[in-house]
Amino acid sequence: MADRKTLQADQISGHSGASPGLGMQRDLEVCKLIDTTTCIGCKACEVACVEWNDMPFQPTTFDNTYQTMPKTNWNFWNLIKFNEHQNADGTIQWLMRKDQCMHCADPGCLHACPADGAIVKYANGIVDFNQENCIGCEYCVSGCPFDIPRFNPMTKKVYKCTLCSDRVGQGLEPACIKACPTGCLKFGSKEDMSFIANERANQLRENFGFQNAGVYDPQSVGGTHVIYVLHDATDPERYGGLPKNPTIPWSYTVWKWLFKPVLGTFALFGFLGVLAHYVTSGPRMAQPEPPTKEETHG
Amino acid sequence: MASGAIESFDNKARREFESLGRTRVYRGELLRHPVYTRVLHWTVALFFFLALFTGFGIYLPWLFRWFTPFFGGGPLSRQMHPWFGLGFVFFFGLQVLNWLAPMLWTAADTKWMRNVHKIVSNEEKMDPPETGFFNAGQKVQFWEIVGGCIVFIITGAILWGGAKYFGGTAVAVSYVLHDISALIMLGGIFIHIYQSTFGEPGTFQAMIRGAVSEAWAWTFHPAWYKQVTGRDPVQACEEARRKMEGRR
Amino acid sequence: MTNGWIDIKNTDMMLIMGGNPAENHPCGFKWAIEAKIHRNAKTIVVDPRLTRTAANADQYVQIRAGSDIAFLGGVIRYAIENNRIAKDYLVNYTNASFIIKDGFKLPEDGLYSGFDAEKKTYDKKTWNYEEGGDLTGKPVTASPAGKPAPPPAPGAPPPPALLPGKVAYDLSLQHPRCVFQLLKQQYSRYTPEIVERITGISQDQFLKAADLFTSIRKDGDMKKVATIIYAVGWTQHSFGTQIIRTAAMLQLLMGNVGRAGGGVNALRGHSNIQGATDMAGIFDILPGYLKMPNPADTDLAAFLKRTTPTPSKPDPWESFNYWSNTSKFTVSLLKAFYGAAATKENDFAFNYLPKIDRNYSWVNLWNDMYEGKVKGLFAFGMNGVMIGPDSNKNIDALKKADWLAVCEIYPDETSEFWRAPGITADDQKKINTTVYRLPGAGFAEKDGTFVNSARWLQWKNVAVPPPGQARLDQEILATIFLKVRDLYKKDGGKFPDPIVNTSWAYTTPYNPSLPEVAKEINGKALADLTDPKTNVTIKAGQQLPGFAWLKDDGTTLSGNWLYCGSWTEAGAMMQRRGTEDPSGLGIYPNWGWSWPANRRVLYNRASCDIDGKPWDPSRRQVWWDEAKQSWVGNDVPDFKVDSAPKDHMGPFIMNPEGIGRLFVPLGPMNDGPFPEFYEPIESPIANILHPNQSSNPVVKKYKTDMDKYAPVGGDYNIICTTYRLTEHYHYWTKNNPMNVELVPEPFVEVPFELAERMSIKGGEKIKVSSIRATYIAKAMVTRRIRPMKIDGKETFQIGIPIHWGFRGIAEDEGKTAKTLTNQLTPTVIDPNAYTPEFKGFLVKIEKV
Amino acid sequence: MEFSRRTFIKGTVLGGAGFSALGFDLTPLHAQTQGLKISRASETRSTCPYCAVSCGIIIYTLGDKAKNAIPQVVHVEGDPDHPINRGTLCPKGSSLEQDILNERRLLKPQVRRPGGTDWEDISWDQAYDELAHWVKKTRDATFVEQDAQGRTVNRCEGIAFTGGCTDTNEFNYLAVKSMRSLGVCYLENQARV
Repeated sequence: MADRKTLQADQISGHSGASPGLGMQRDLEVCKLIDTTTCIGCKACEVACVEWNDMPFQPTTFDNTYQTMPKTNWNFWNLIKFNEHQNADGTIQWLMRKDQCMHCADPGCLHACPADGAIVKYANGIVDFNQENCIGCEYCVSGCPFDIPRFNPMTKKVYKCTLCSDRVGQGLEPACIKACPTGCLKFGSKEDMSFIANERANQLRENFGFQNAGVYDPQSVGGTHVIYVLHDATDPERYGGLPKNPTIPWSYTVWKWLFKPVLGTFALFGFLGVLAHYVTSGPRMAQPEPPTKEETHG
Repeated sequence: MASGAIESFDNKARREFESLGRTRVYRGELLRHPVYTRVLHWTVALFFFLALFTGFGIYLPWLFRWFTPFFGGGPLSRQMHPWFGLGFVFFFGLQVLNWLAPMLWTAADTKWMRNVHKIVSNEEKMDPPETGFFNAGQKVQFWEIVGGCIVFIITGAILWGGAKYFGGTAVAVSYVLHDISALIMLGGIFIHIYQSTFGEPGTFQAMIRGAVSEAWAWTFHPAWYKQVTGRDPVQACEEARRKMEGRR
Repeated sequence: MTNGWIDIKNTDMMLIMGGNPAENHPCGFKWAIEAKIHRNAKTIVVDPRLTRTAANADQYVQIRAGSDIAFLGGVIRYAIENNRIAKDYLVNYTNASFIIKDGFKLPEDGLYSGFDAEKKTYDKKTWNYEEGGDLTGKPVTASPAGKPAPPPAPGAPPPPALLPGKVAYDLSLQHPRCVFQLLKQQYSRYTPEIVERITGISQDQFLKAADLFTSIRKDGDMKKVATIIYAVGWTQHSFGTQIIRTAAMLQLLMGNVGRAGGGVNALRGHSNIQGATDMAGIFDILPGYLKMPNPADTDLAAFLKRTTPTPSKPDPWESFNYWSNTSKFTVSLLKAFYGAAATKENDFAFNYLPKIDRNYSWVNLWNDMYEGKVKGLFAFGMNGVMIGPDSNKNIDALKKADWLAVCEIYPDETSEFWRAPGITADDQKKINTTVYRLPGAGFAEKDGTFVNSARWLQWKNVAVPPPGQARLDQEILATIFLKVRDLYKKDGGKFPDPIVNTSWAYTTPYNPSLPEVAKEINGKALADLTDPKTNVTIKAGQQLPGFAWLKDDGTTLSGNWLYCGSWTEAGAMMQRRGTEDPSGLGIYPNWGWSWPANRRVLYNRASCDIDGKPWDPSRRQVWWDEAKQSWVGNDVPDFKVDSAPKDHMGPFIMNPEGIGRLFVPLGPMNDGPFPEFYEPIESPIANILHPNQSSNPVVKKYKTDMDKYAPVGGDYNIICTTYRLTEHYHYWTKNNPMNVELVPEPFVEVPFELAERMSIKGGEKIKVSSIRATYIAKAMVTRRIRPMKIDGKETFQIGIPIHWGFRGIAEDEGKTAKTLTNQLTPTVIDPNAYTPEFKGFLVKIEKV
Repeated sequence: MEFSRRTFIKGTVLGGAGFSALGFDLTPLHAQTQGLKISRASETRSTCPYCAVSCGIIIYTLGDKAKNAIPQVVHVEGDPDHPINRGTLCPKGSSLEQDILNERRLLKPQVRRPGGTDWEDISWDQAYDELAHWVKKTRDATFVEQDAQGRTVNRCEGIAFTGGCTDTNEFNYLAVKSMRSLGVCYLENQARV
């Protein structure tokens, strides 16, 4: 399968040791660039995603906003968040940000996931959920600093944006990227996207009066494979709760990679311990014991 | 007041279950556990193992994935695990009510604990004479399970509700505590099973038939033996030894 | 659009007003974003709401719906005062220097000269150029007396005034009656202070916007270009055409028309309404914008005399006057319609065409049906009940019709008007209309041509067959027509000749193949034709390569002269898929086909200076090649290719003057040669410029019992505007579960301050009432619409999207019954384009 | 509405059991996501029927156009060659698959008779015949050959035709040709409003 060659696993969940496939192949790190300053909130990306992935529709309710629903869902992986931000001078800035999986270099979901191979990070940076391995424990949900994975009560598994790994594996761009009418979504190598993003931020600072324009590529999760250009990078929270400093709970890193195997081993030691006791000290018998054999010593 | 209500509930339960089952006590044997206790014990054990095996599938799927088909696959294991856990905690709760009095810690237990190395190493063939219905080791395990259940209930609820209701940090912390608690309990269970089967032969039937031999009783729970028979355990043991040697 | 979608990327400045392209044309708006990113182009958005377009603008200005002319007039004044105009362009490419007849009066009191208060029309004879010569530097004199008009024959109407052949002009633009001076005088009244009082835009904001927009023409420098982008936010007013005229005038003043990145760009909202207009799907024209005959056109010659203009220009200048070819276009059309039955002897069957002398436009159609005059209606993909205006009137009108035939792909409100919410089963028994609902084919099931907003013709292919018993629309139409024809052949009847003789020689007449029809529209030779200049011959029966070949002797046929060249002997030009763009200007000359003659930017001669050199050498569209003695370029020159610059032929070849009209003489405009600000028919204040003539003087109100209009100062004092959302498409996507998921329910956008005052919370239901009807939907409380000060008085605006009715996914689930926004809208139309005033009417709101 | 759509492919656990070192393994052999759903579909180039930007679209249909296969739409995407949209689509264009494949589509001709309270089915032939008679009757009753001043006008004033925004040029041409031949004056279109 061609895609197996292009999508080389870099890290898989549920594994403490080395990951299969690491360094087996040259692979370009891919990246999605979202320029919030040219996003028009048209939701083409939302539709393209639902359509490409053939996800079922769900009823929604009007909620005093243009936003389709409050949060992404298991059948709605990417959502434009609309925010009316009041500037210091009283004018309104209507902010629109496409919210979806950030495809972290250091993915919290993958750290949290106990299931073997349910979450795979490919060498190209895509973090993908393999539902056939998913056990639906939802630890990924808590491990994600961006609140992205969503549980499907029907299949009892968790879903999120795959960055269209099927398309990317066949040499196509993700569906949302292709649809985006204004080109505020771009897709390419991480290097190119970072370059373009920084150029755009420069342009915003120099020609359009956005002094604090900048690029959002949080290093606290090792950088992401989805990066944003923001009018004001000093305050990402205003864009519908983009965390300024996303972190993975310590328990997932420490527990998962260290204590879990160690303590697991201890549990095994419990078994070995009682065995050793039986062998060395023997059972304790109700007294008096019937002497079956002559004790030779001890 | 409350303790009175618990007592009457327990008594009623014991009576009811006695009419459902039967405990045969042969000569030279003592009644150890009535039907109610045994049913509770094995119900607890059943739920414990269901929760344990489904939990294994969540804890280390790469090692224990082969358990999960018994429960309909990983996601269903995950779905059922909290229900099994609830069953475990519920029935263990009844057991707590049932056993609350004999499980209370006494000065004798402290003494027993000081001597524990001698018992483990089999240096002391018989438990200290003050050892009652339960020895201190059993009480430690009992209270560990009580503590474990409290941890399970709290962290389990958080994990069940998920990050949606409790936030990612709470879930992340609960996840660790839940696992640690399970590991400790698992360690205890190894000892429990070992002690009740190979470690101290004659124990297992206490939970099967409900009866133990008098010898077993004076060896491991001398104070309880004295309490039910009125005889001195050491004397009884010596008597038996003499009888046995005489026969030879 | 004078330019095209991709061409927007060439601009330096965008004024987006009366349109919301980010929401309604997202994929076209990408080219605005490209201009921002690659040219640092700036965007000014002027809109009653902070839309998704405005969210991306460099400056957003909140305007009162319907006050656009005041704003644009103010910008014109600002541009003139600050010398931000294109002097050379103005003098040579517009009628700025033309002298207007003495006796012409500007509307200080709201009326131009010649108003007939009784008929509510203008006698336009003073709206004309003065005949004469070069008056540059000459002392001003009164209008020469001229020959007195011969007394009209008793009973006969006076002969229509004509444009003079030789126009008096003053190239220094100083003559007090020259167009430029009149224009300056007209807009001198539109001071920032007046603009603020009318539009609600603070002087500060206004001056900032005016300065930014005109900054591209600082000190008359011609390199940079600005574009103006609009849509139905301008057309849907009782003075809509005049708003667009104001924009066009501003663009002419600044020299932005004809240039890459410039122009006046109407963003058409539907896939083929450009094509429908070209093809004369509207009552007042014939295909290719030929005029409809009127009863005074007793024969073809009279019709051609009336509709063929003659050049009118300063004597030394040239004018191509392309409409001088009207006779060729007309005769070729008649040959296409009536084939062999159209002969020279019978005036090419000219009398087969109906002759009209009144307004049969959309609102009149429904009004006349309501009055019982229209008995039968075909609706092919047109949901008239939803569109309104005043949907309830349209429902009641349909109750009075004998029959209605609806061809649709979804159950729609028009076909189910008889069971609209509120009509009981007993009521239904009293409705005697027979309704046929015929399942048509969806877009993917049909081939054929769409014409986009940039005038590109593009062919589409069939992907799937129609579902169930659904049939192709052309099959349905052709079958009905041919069955009618059979009846007339068999039984006779009133004037059967045109029906019986209409040319319908398609291979499968009951289901004409669209390629065959497309070839007929392009046109073909009916006899061997030879071009004397080049000696090229086209044989009888061959497709014509372009409209220059059309003849008025019956030797050619063409269903639409504008499309001549779209399907030639070389094949279907509109099917071409060439992706090359050698100039980088986004012209794509080999993709599809653009009318006229595959030109991508109209009036592109104006992209060059008077000597034929591009104003901006980095954006070269066309230019004069001295060596070849010809106009050449990256685009097809919209000009007479061998007309040397020294001939001074005007670039606006469709006007008899050859130049762009700042002042519109005589006929085309019914409400004034310059735009003047009038209040909408329903307005919270009287016009502060002329309170006694508040609204457009030539606009007539309808008089049935259904037609009500809210007065100034009444209970209805909130301004309401209607619009589309990017997630929905008119009344179509309410059947699409995906789009319904994106925006499930109707809502009303309410300013935060108004909501607070009325203690309305977001998501609560509110009742919006106009004097005609009420509408209940949930409130969207937002800070994106602010309260405004109109003439010092606090005024609120609200907005309602138009997408919900009583048949749709949400509607059928009972979530939203009878939510037709157009129940609220007034029956009043623009006097020039007859478009209803859907924007800027009055309502009141209350909590439910 | 929630789950009315075709099976949610990714959520479907495929059958097939393998054996892993430690016991049963129900893992499907490979993830469904790894295939490309349009890799063998037929492509048809078309134009989006919504606004006048005229985005080029590609309609992907199931089947290779063999005679026995009835094409069914599986996906719609932007045409990357199209100079204006360059493969992009708006939220409406992106959802065109649901417009083509829509359970609300009208599938048979229907008539509502005078005083009727519901639709009745009607055959196409019957509908055509009745409509032709209506047209003739209305035209003959309302036709004006000459106006008050005796000038020839040849107007059919009792019939109106309204065309929609997605009617093609060729259809519009046929409509103008046939309606003007009938003498129809009330000929209007979405283009007006």
